[in-house]
Amino acid sequence: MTTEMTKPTGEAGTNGKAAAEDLAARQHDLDKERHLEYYRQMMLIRRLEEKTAESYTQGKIGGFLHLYIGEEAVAVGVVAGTEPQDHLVTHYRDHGYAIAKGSEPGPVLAELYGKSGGVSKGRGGSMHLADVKRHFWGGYAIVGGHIPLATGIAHSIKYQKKNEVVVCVMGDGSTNIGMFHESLNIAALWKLPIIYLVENNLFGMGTALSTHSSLTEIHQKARGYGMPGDKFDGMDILTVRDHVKTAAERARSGGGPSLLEAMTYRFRGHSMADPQLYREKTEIEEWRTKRDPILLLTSKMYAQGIFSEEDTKQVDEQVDAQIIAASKFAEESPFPKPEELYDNIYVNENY
Amino acid sequence: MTTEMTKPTGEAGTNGKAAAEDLAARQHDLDKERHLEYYRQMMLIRRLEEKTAESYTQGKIGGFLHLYIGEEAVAVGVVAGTEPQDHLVTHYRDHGYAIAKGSEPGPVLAELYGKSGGVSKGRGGSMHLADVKRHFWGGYAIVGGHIPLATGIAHSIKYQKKNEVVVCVMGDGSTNIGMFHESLNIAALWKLPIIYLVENNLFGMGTALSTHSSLTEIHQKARGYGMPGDKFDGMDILTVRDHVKTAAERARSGGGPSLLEAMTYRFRGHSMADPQLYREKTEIEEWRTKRDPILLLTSKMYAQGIFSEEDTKQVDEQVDAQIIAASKFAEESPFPKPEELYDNIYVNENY
Amino acid sequence: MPEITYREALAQALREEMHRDEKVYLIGEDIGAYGGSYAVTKGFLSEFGAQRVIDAPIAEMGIVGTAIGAAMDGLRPVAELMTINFAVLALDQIVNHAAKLHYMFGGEITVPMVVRTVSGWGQLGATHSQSFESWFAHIPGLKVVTPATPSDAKGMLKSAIRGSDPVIFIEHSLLYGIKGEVPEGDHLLPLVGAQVLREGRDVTLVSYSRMAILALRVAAKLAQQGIEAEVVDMRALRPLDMQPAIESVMKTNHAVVLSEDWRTGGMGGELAAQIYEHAFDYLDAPIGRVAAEEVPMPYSKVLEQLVVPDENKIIKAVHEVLGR
Amino acid sequence: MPEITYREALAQALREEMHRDEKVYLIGEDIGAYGGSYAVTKGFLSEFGAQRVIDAPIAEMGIVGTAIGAAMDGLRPVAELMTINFAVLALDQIVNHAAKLHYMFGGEITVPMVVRTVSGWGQLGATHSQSFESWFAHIPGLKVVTPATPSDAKGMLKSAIRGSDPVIFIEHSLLYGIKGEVPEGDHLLPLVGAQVLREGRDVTLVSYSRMAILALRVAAKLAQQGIEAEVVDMRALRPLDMQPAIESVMKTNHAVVLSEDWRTGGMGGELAAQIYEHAFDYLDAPIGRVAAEEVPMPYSKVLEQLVVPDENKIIKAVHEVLGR
Ligand SMILES: Cc1ncc(C[n+]2csc(CCOP(=O)(O)OP(=O)(O)O)c2C)c(N)n1
Ligand SMILES: Cc1ncc(C[n+]2csc(CCOP(=O)(O)OP(=O)(O)O)c2C)c(N)n1
Ligand SMILES: [Mg+2]
Ligand SMILES: [Mg+2]
Repeated sequence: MTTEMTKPTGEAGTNGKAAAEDLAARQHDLDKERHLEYYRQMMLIRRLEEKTAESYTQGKIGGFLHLYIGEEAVAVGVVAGTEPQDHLVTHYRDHGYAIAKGSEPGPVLAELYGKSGGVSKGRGGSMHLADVKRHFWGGYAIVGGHIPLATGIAHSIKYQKKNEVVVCVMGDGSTNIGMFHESLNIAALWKLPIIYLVENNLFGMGTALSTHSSLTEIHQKARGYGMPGDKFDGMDILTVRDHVKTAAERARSGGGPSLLEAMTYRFRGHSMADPQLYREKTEIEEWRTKRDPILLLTSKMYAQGIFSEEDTKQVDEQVDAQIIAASKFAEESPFPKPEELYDNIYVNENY
Repeated sequence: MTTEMTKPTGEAGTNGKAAAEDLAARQHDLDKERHLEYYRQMMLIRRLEEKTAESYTQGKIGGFLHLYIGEEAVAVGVVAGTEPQDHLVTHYRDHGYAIAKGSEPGPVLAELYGKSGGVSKGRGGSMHLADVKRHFWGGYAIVGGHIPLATGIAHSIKYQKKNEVVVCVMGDGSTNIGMFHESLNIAALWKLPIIYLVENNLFGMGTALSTHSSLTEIHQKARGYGMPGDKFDGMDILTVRDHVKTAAERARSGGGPSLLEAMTYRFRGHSMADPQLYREKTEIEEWRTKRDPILLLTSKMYAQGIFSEEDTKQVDEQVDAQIIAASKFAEESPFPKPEELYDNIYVNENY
Repeated sequence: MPEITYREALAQALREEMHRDEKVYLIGEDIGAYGGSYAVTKGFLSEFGAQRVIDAPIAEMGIVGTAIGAAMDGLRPVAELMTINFAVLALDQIVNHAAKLHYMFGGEITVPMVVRTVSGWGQLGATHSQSFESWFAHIPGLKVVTPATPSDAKGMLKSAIRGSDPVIFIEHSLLYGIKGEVPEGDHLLPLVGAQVLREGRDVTLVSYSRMAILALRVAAKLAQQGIEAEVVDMRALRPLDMQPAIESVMKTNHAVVLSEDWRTGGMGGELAAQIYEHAFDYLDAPIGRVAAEEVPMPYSKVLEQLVVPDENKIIKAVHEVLGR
Repeated sequence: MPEITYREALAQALREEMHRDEKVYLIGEDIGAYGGSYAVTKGFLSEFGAQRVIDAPIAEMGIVGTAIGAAMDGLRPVAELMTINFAVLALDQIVNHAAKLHYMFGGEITVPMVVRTVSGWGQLGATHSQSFESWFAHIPGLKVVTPATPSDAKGMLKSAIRGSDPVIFIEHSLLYGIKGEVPEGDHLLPLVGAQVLREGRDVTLVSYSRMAILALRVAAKLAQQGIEAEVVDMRALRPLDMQPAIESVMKTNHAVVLSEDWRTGGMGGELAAQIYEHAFDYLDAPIGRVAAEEVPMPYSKVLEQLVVPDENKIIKAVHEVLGR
């Protein structure tokens, strides 16, 4: 299973019909591989989330657990629209982003189990997991708290003249907090290579968009900083990818930051503890049946003949196997040792 | 010397020429009285500031002293454009606002001297002085810190269905801080009766507008909240008054908040300690000679024949006398007593 | 007297005060449509309407700051900060504003506001498991309340709302479910005044909030070992009423202070220092201090359990102090 | 060794480290074009350019937060918060982020950042005269440094910049002008370790930052009265090195702790509690505590003078402790 491919080479061969056919076939293979990879990532995220929900009710996972089910196209699209060396910083609803960025499901699940094999050695948990070597800087659980950090990473990139871009993901509810404002002003002022991507899932916890934000068109908040804003369907992975790509190219070529708004919906409660008093079951059902990002991708792909049900079945099996393996890894991973409690308070003990 | 008059009654009398002339004369008197009052307030502010500068160098005033010289038209225009029952909350550059809102110069100066006759009994000092009975809620020295407070007062007004409006004054440099964002979102969301008035004097301390703000057209920051924004000449008291009035009427009639930007300039350093390394002397001179708000008013009034040099001379003398009296009051006012140190920590000692 | 939970006691206080005075309103994140993240205000939105039960944007400075402003103009806001970890974001408004205004403006401005917030932990990770009561207790102008029992929760919350000073009202997430007898109706308690919850002659356990409840449980166990522990509940951390603790130590000659915050710079140091100072000649041994281990809270349960004070740690500290 | 001011010592440290390592940059309000509100970075903008001396918007969370982010990615920011009163606005970034990341992400993230800030007073009023060192000292994951001398100012700032942990570096506005001998060039001092600044046998004065300097002055006066005071400068408040203070008290049997912050919940309580605990059998009298009066700082000079600790208050406390 490769990660997102580079662009097809695109040279038109000599000129014979065979060469053209060959090219078309190669193109089809590439298309298939790429789109099936999107599918695979989304399925892996979903199945892993289902697994975590199960583990939570079994008491294997503690604290708060925020599921990403329904929003998979955003994470996968963000990663598809950027490069492996690009940076990702997200809020606490972060498992999907770790997976999209290439983290192994085993260590992600182990993190949720509080095991030492977790991506953050069991110290962080669901809301705070990172995989720094993959430039996934982690989930952050203080709403808005990560926005200045992501902005600072972008500042470092510019300072060091690196060819990288940061994507900072947050929810609609997070755009009303002071750190959002301070960060976007700084990013626009210094023309930093960063994309602020808002997952507008219509609620911040139980508070509806129109109850928490004066501008319900979140991307228009960009106007307060002279920054480009862009809104799009967050349920369509290809749309997400393309819009992110455009903003990433702008950022990479010195055009500065953007504020993107991906319209999406979480199919589950805010966290496992959410009684969901604030929305109608029918609303959820409507989204689930008509706007499931995975179904949207497969139906489009089947219709266009890019991949088939056979293909997805194969992927599904692989994913199921991955989840079983991840679960085994997480179960078998040892808990941190008591004597490690004081590890990693400081880097330099005696400085 | 009366405060700002209500509107002229405006009925056209019976119909004779005499009545019309009478009306014109009455109108002229009203105009004269009103505009001379603006002049008086601006002069009083300026002379009082000059007095404080002198007292500061004499060691009678301690700490930080931020002078308002050059910006008088904004404070006087804000008060002229609103009603006595309307509320005012400002940043630390606040002496001018206290005076415009009707505070006596004596207690204002006494506050700066740390005397018990000060408007805040000598506890607050230059940066924190209030005159609550005049609905001047004070100067606040944490940049941006007063913006949520002012918003809360507006919330209280709406909650209690009162017919009042709040003006919250801040500098250009204060619009980049998180509290600005949180407050403006809340005010727009709840349609609160408040005007956010930015004194854009082109610098936050020594940092130029374009170095601190991504949008140098500060009033356009309103766009991030779907709020009306408005920019105008802050050196022209009549312009300030009219623009504030429009926004106040909107706020009073349920139209919600506005963000106003008054273009102005401080003729002195940020505080008395400022070496002013960051701007050219010629720039200051240019403003002083061409854009002095007091000169702008008098030259216009003289040209239109609304009041004469004779009139201003009279006012000047009154103002000088007021400053002398204020100084005497401040000098003679006693220092707080040591045994009062613990007064006013709590309202209810044993609750 | 009816037995109700700490949660119900708080809800009762809020409900009664809202019925009593129209100027009382609630503001916070998810207190309305969601029902409150700890369900304290469940049902309030439909009972009192959106004007008085305000679901705020996630904007801690805005929530507290607008509450201060409204209080200045005569309303009586009860602002809820979902957890004390987020209160950190509102500290400028609380410390540089709410705590200062009455004094700084010569008594002309008053801030009759209550900020309700919650300490606690439970695999919530480093950003969500903190205790900052010593920070608030450090600030003149604030009143800081840390009720341990349902009765105190109700009685002190009602007084906090009726009083005219800014009150930081710190609840504990692990206490919401505990039950106790709570007087119905106008049950008003002073916001200052420590209390002896259990008498004993051998050692004094000085504590507040959840640790006071833990102290009671420990005292029962110690009694089985023949150790009679006196339990002092501080109840409020500013103003501090040290008298009961000092008098108790004068009798028992031994003390252990208990808190859930980090040891260095935490509440325990202050409590111990004052006891040492005023019961200097009565102490037979150094005061024991039980507090959290000084690490950012690890998520993993096995590590978290090592960090938080528990019954065994308290018992161990008592044994040490008593030289057993 | 050249005698330079505390201000010059800081400037030297910054300048040398910036020349040594391109990854070091400064960010803060008015540190460039204005020259620094306390003139520490005067001339830096023209020497190093706007890329490395960044005049930031007034956005304390943004300043600290972007510095943390840049540090995560390998830069070595020195962020200046104009005064510690404004640091309150950045506490979420400092406490919920900088202090947590290394631990919380299992050691994968490091935050090599210094936050320079300033305590002090001088008729600045209630919002501008505060001391919050005990707040920072309470937080695991931070290093908290409070240099009293020009030599420490330089040596500890250089170490803070070279180290890879988040350091809260608290200067004092009334110390910028004091002079002392400071080694030129690579003068690096550890960020932990209290020191005896003056030896004496009668009483131990335990302090840090400006109060350590005041303690030295007081000790000279006490000597004239025949009282030999030993002065311990804590130098850093996290990690705390209590050993020198404890050993000193074991010798002198008397102690007074001095700090400029409010008494309740301040640094003095912690220092005292630890001395009591570890020198319990050596103390002949309760430890004296000199701290600020517990009021929001009044502007009026006559009241302000009553609030802040001064030489007379210290002398009085020493007399009390010694029973004279
Ligand atoms: C500063 C802060 N305030 C409050 C919270 C509690 N909280 C956690 S998530 C959340 C809602 C966030 O909503 P949104 O940003 O829309 O993200 P979503 O959960 O919908 O993905 C709240 C209020 C927090 N973690 N941090
Ligand atoms: C939160 C905070 N940060 C920094 C300061 C220091 N400071 C005081 S005034 C000021 C500049 C404010 O500029 P602006 O808002 O434009 O107002 P002006 O002084 O120009 O009227 C700064 C940085 C402060 N008082 N509060
Ligand atoms: Mg949301
Ligand atoms: Mg300005």
